[in-house]
Amino acid sequence: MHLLDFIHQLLPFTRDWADWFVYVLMVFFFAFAILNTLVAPLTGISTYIERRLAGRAQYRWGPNRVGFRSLLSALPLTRGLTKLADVQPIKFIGSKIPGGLLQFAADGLKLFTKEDIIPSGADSFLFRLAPYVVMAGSFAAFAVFPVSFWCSATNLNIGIFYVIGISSLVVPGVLMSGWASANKWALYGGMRAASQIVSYEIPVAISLMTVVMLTGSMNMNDIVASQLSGYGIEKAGLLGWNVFRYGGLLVVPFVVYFIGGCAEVNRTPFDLPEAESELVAGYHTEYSGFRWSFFFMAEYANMFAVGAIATTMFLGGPLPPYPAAFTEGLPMLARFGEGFFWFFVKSYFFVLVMIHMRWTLPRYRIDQLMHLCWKVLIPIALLWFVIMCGVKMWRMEQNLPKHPAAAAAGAHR
Amino acid sequence: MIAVLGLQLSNPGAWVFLAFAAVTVASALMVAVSRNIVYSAFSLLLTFFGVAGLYVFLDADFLAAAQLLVYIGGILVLILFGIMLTNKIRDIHVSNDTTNPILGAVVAAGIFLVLAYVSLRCDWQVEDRPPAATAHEIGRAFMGRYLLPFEASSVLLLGALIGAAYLARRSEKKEGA
Amino acid sequence: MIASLEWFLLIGAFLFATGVYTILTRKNAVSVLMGVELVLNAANINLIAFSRFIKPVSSIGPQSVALPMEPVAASGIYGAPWIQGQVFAAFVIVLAAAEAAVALGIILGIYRGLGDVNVDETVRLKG
Amino acid sequence: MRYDYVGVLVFLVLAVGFILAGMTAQRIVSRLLRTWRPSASKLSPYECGEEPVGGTYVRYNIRFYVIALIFIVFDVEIVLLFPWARVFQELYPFYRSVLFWDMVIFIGILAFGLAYVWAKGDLEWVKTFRKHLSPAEKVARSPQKKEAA
Repeated sequence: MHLLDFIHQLLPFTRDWADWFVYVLMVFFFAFAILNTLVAPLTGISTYIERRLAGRAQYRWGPNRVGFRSLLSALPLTRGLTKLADVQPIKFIGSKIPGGLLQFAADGLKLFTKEDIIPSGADSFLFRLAPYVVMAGSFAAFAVFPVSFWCSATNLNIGIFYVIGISSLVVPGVLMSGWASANKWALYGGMRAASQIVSYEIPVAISLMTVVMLTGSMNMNDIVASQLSGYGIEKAGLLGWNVFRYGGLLVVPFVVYFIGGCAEVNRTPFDLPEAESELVAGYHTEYSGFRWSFFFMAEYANMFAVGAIATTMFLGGPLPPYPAAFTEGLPMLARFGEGFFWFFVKSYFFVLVMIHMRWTLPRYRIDQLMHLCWKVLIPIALLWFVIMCGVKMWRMEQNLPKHPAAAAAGAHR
Repeated sequence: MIAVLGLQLSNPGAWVFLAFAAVTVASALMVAVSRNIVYSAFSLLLTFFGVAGLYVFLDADFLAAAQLLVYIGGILVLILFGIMLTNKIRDIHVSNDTTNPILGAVVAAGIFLVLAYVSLRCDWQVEDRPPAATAHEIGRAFMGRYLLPFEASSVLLLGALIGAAYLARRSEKKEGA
Repeated sequence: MIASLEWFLLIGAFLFATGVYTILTRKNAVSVLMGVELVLNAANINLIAFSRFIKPVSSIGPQSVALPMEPVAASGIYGAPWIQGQVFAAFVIVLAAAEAAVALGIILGIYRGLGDVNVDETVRLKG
Repeated sequence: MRYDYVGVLVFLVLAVGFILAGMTAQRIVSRLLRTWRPSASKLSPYECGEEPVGGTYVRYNIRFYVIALIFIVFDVEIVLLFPWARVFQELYPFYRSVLFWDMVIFIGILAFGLAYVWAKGDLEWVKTFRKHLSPAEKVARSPQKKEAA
């Protein structure tokens, strides 16, 4: 369903307005909602979860226990009020707040009020410009994700190809921040990030192309729709998901995609661009305060995007694991919520996997990284693409009528 | 209704078009005249992006995404790497010298004027067509009449790959790893 | 359609002129390459604009050759006639990428040989 | 179809507007709450407290460049293969296995290129030249020569 139809159904009075006005307004709200319910809070939630997991993984309990008092001491103005935190009723309320939750608030406040430093040697114009480019590249990909049943902000025909294209804006953005910082480590980190992202783009794109080839469409909503049925069952639920179809052959591109995706967002074990033992913090070494937090937000948005693409292309997107027939009778808003729930849960699962990977695996060396990309992932992805083409051909051959003229009459749309 | 050269300014899309056109033109000019080679390169980013926007206005969505992928994600990154590899440390800020700017400007202006004259005076046989999806049409053309160029382009890419790798290897040897 | 063909042709002409200016006046070989990219982009804009606006004179499918699936040819498996310009633009993109790779390889070789990438001083062929 | 790209534009505008609004709000709020005292050491490049040694724009490893050169070829391959992947199912009844072999030839030629750069050692990060050098070149690259140069 087109977003416009959905809006007309939801708010009937908008039918009389000029369509483009409603469309722009609604997409604006939709995008704003995605920005504010997915990207920004996700960064917060993910930070919280990551901190807790990291604390457990490293026996570093601090961030799990931070409470009310540290929040007060985060700001100069409220610092005098820290004595208040020891007054009995306030202390009681403060102690009821779950451990570590206020760390996230304190972090946000700290970033928001921190001194904004642009180094004297830096190219101040490009230094300010770089976060815009990176953020635009990572946020614009969200435009085509089917966040619920046949509902995405825009329903582009070239869906997945658009995502691959627009996210390549990140690469010059990263190089721009590295160059403008006038810092050796930042420049070197930018170089590493750029060459890593572009290298891993190839296995990722080839494994996504495998799905496009099997589906015959690049539209993400069509790809989701094609996963409704599988193994000859209409509304097959779990069995219709791409990883479980074709006898599970698509698990290989899925794994290739996920490894490549982890490398594209520069997370451990592929976090060479920001390896703190070698390159301080990589391309955003010189960024501080709120300006830095945009890079951080872009990283978490990218992590979610990797999960969302994996979900859409391989795990049925917003489709539930039970047959869709179970909930077809529900009212529209409930259906929307159901789709969004499954999309979010599946996508966020990948974010959690990435967070766990960070605290489990050691970092790669750069030669190992390139070895993995060029000598393992790309040959496997190419080979599997050809194999899946063969499988698809074999299946289509079985379904075709034998006479070519009949085929022409029957198969052409 | 105000219309400039067929551009209806009452349509909000026209203003978006003008914005993209302005970005493309201004950044292309910046590429040509900037004194700093890195600024030239990052202006090229804006030019490529603006051109991709113009492709969307021409209903060529697949090529717009391809433009982003190949030009911004590939060629521009390569150019930036090239700049950072081949420029000396001292002259990175003012590094984009020009020779004969006046002569060059005269030639460029002449070319522009001739092309503009032709494109404005020619009576183009314009056809009004509803927008259509392009990706599968391109695929059909690749598999139909353009099958030989499609396969030949892989040979071209193979040549480029081998040639570039050979050149890079040679200069690496010279450098002494 | 929002803008007419002339708009795109003018933008294309401007990009072409700036590209030529860059190629003619720059000393740095990488800058010259940027000018080439501008020219290629100008060509692409023109190709796609003509493909969008101009009435195609010939169909894309082979008319003279009788294929076993002749009825099919009419149904558009060869791609719509108006796609030709975009297909050409796709090949221009291929060409641009190949050209950029080889050109930057050569520039790297020049830099290794001469310690500079000034095209005015590159008068010897032997590095 | 152009209608759909309005959404893309909105997302781009919003991403830029989000940073603009954030930075403006931050500037206003933080002006009230914090001090702003830039000093020479604060504004110098961050090198873990050490005095920066040498210029910023150091020459980096040429391998990055070689990887990018190889990458761009495969990037274009992806652009050409996506339309093929899009129409494979649609056109299969007309072309049958010819369609498949078209793709196999296309990928095969490029896979040959990948094999070539792999065999020549262009994909190695830390390269050993010993394999491909002639004896004369080996002498030229011996340690004594290197020091003299």
